[in-house]
Amino acid sequence: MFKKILIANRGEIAVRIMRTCKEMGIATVAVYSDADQQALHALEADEAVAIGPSEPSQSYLDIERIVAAVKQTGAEAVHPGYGFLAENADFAARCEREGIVFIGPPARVIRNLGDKIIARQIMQKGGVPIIPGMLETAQNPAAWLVHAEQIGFPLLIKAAAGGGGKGMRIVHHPGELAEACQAAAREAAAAFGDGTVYLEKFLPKSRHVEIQILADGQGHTIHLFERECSIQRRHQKIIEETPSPALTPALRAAMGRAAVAAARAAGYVNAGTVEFILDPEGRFYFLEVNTRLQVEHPITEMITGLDLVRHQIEIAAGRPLTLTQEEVHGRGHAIECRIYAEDPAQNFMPSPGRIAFLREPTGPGVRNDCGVYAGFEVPVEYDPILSKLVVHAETRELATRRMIRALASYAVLGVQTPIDFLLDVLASAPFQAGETYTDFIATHFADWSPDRKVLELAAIACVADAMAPKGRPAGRASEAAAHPGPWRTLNHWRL
Amino acid sequence: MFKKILIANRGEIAVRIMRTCKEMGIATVAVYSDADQQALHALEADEAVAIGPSEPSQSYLDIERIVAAVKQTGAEAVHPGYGFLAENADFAARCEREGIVFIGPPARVIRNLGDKIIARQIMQKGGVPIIPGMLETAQNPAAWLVHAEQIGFPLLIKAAAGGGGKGMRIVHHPGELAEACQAAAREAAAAFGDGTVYLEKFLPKSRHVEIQILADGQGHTIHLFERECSIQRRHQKIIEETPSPALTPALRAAMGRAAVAAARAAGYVNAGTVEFILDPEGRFYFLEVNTRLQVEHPITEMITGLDLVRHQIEIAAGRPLTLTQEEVHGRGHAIECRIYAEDPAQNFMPSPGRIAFLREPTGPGVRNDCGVYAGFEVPVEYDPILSKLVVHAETRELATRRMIRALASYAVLGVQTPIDFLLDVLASAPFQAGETYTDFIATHFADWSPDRKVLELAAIACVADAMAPKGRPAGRASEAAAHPGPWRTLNHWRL
Amino acid sequence: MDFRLKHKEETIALAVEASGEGGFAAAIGDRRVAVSFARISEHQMRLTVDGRQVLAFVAETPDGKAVMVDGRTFLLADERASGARPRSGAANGPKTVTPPMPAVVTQILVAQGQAVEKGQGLLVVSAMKMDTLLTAPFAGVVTRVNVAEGEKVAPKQVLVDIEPAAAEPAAGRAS
Amino acid sequence: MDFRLKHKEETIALAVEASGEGGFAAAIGDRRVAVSFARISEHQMRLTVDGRQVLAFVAETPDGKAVMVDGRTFLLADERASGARPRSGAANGPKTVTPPMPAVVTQILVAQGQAVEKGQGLLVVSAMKMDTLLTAPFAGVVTRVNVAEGEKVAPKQVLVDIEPAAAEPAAGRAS
Repeated sequence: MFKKILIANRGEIAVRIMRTCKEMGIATVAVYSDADQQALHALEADEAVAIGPSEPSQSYLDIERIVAAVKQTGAEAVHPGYGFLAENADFAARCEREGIVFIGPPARVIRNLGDKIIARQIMQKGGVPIIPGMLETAQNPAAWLVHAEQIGFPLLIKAAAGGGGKGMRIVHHPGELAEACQAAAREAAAAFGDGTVYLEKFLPKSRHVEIQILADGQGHTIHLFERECSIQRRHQKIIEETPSPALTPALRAAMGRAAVAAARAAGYVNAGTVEFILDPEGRFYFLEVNTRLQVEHPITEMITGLDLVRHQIEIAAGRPLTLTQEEVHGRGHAIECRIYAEDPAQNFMPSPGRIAFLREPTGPGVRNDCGVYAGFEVPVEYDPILSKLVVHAETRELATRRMIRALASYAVLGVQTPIDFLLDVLASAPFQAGETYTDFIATHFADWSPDRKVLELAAIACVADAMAPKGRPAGRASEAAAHPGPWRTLNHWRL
Repeated sequence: MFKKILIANRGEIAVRIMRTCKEMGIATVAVYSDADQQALHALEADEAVAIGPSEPSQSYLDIERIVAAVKQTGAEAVHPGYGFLAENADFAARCEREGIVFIGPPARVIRNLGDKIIARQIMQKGGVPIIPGMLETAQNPAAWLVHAEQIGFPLLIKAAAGGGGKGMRIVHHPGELAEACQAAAREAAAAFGDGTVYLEKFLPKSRHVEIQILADGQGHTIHLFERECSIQRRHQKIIEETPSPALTPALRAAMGRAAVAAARAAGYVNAGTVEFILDPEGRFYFLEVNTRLQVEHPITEMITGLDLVRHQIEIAAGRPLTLTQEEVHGRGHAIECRIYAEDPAQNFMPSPGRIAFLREPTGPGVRNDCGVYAGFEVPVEYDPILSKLVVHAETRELATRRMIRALASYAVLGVQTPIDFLLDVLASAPFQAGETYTDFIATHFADWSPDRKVLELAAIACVADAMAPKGRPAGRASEAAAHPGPWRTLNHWRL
Repeated sequence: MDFRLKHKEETIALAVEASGEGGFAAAIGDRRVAVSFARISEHQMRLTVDGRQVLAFVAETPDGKAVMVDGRTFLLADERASGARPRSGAANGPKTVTPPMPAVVTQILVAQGQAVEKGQGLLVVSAMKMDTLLTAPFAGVVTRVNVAEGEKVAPKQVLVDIEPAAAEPAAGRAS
Repeated sequence: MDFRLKHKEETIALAVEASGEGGFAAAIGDRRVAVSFARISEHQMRLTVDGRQVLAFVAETPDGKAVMVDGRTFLLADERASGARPRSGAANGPKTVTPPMPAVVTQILVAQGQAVEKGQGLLVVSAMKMDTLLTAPFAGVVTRVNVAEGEKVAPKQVLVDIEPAAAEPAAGRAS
């Protein structure tokens, strides 16, 4: 097993990875930018290496600096987390060349799956259902139109190198097609340095359901059930759960088999996620493979009782995966809410700033993967995720209630968070009915504004705070020193 | 279902019960003594009622005051937690007469099982193996000697009303018997108002293994596997785990059946624990029934995924237990460490005082049921338990490592705790080999003293703390006010 | 004692009368409540309001006092305190080019002396991986660009000065 | 700068030389270490000691500064500070009747004027459900019982005064 791992990431995911490393007896190296000198991940590591300015391209995205930090500290492996270099095939390839173990799939696999057109080709060959659409790009408006008419409208233009909605357009009419293709290609070229786009059928009332897989280097691949991630704002997930309210045992088994087939078709090794679009008729289509640890992996850990990061590290160290598909059982229901620094009342606008006070939820079945602390200045340069609040309970209803209790006890003061928004979503009839489609927020919460029913209570608290002296409660009156006299223990009680 | 429950307890267990109540939509009433005006349980409730002076007999043990608080607040049920009135048959009977639902077994069952001699009679009739020994008391030295010689030496004198080691004596030779019986009877009379004692075979190299049971009012009884609680100081458990390293599947099933038989024999309703002594040959003997929620119930919750408090409340509300024995599965391994305010270097002497700083462990598979907070003055009048740190992982080895990580990140400053002691126990060869017998601490840790290897590091930290200015890090330089200009969101990225 | 607390565009007026140590009666609109309170820690207050017990978490922030009750957080500022800052200038319509949140300037699209239309993009700022285009609040001429690419900027800071075109009703420069 | 820190019966001497802001070199016995440090919060310090990063948690308590490193907590007191209190009087042998921890007096077993043997039980105190018998440190006569049943008492507080018997070597009263 590795003696030392460098975590090429920051925030909650770096902290979470370090915890497993500590439990495995593996020393941890953090890297940090100027903005992150006092970031939690930099504090929690055994060693911390400064890698440059706050600008991501000059620090967390700078392959040279990461590789230098690995060499300087003698780390044997790199865990990339999610985001930053996690799905960067060049970085994985560079690690391979440098003799550094990259904790993730081989560079070749990342590269293939990172190109959505190649990924679609692989999946089609592997017998995995793909969204009806193109398997190559096209060169001229006439060719686009031919493809479009085969697919039918509405359709979606997507960037081959894409992600996060860039280079994406919904097209309803043939007349819009040519201009939309050109605009999408320009946007994709600007964002990814690659303007290749293609067309897919647009599936309006659908769910985002993904399957977690684990594959070792010896050809053994299993899945760990699904995660339903349909509730998104700005194409970014905000609530995830497992099991999906939409899956029957038969559909779960079918999607699990498809995900394993997808992983095999791609030659996948390590933990990965096969994303599917599920339509209301229960048909599912391959969307993409996320070739890394997923943000929402904790809900899978809660229902399976497995530590995915440990399995990632063990697979990367060349160990065989000894778990069989039959040994993996999902139990109960888990929900994750992402606690971002953002203002849900202002279109989820980012809200960086100093955390003035933090009180994390606790209790049975509650886990909060947190990357910040009171006093920390949340930087403007990075992803706004502060923590991931995860609950586990016996049923979906109980998990929902548990999440509501946990959210209601979570205080993050100093930056805006979606906690009150999430409380309203969890308490809403469509959520509780499991009507979680990708248009959920647009459909049910487009006009959301903060609940004001406790505003007066807050005003009263504000007045009370102004009236109550701030001094600490005095210590006990008793004297401090302990001069043990002659004594002996007489008895004791048991609970 | 109940609309309001009064929790007749304090500290971590009251807080833990309230959490489940909140998740069930049940309003909570706390009671608190003068010493507990700012105790966490009093803060966390929807209502809090003062019930008298700090002295337990005038507050938490005062049946009149508790009943008055129930009536004053209109609570429909009382959850007694553990300790205090939890196993007080008079209190349960009083609730029954007052039309208050007591969340626990019927008064009659508590009374029968509270008398160890009657409990032994019930179990023998019910076919549950009991420790060889007496089924009644004796009146004169000659009669004691006859019984003692039938049982054989060494033997144990126990108080019928007993608990916590009071009125208990180990007798190795016939010559010691008469005087020991008299002394034990005097002690028992002083402690419990009942001097009845009896003799049992003493089983020196044994384990304490208990089985959690759940029984509804309709005659359906199941067990939720075992907890191994052999590691004790002053007859009080300090580390518990499940599964027991000593149990084979066959033995687990046999003990589970015996526990269910014990519950049925006693007419048990609600959650309870059947305690057994397990000898090195794998023979087990009934010890007693704890007719309440056990301190260490969280480890059972971790491996079964069930909320025991919710099941208690539902059973008390008259709902049938819908879980079947076949549906209950244990998964992984859970360990609990009790974090007491006490000094393990001074024979676990109590250490009340003000919590100057508290940092709780977090992370995957970590749960800390905590009853205190930074700034709270831990009262001298009550049980020293501050929190129960519980971990869950895939195997015993992984759970042990997780517990070590969690303990090492747990800071409780201002009172002494056994955290460093627990770290050494968890890391020890006998613990890791599962050699957890009731004499564990006496055998392996009698001469324990705190590890000094990081003392110099602590001294360096002390110097650094003295040198570093205490002022808060300055807030960001940026201006505070937000004058939204004209803007619109351009794009977004997805993780 | 009267308190006037600003919450966004609204003012909450409380007429407060102390009733012994740790208690007060408050009138809010036509509602009257009896409150008792105790400080638990620097940031935590225990309130009993008409019999219901409530925990409130409070911290000073640059935007006012942040108060959390039941998972809902509000920013409240003493209206009379110096610099009680309106959270939004929306009432008068935004007239300055300033970022909505702390951000980094990633692109400047105009130069000094350039004429701009109302709504024309002036510069792009980025915060937490979200890009925001700042546009001209009215037609006019850019008299000065106050920032450079890569610079960190904050709300209220005027990034671009624009001299309004003659037809613009607003007097003076946008600053 | 020299520090002398008491930990129980022991003194840890550190010769400390500041090396710029946030760093120092320290000699402890024959060990020399290079330290850099930063305060993270009132109670949390980040240290780098010979390359290894360590988090330390620190709080003032009535018994000295409590410092936690790697799950191990130590009470350290500046030896030169006024009232640097020995944690134990064990060196001289306990000569006073005082509880080992904050406690409540639950039983008084002797009365003023009563002669007591060395080791004889004087009173019982209770803390956190554990009873402790306090015994006479030497033979003598009880000259005064300073507490009543139900009273809260603390370490150092003398609960019973005893006039030693003539044979006792210790001079004066036990107080």
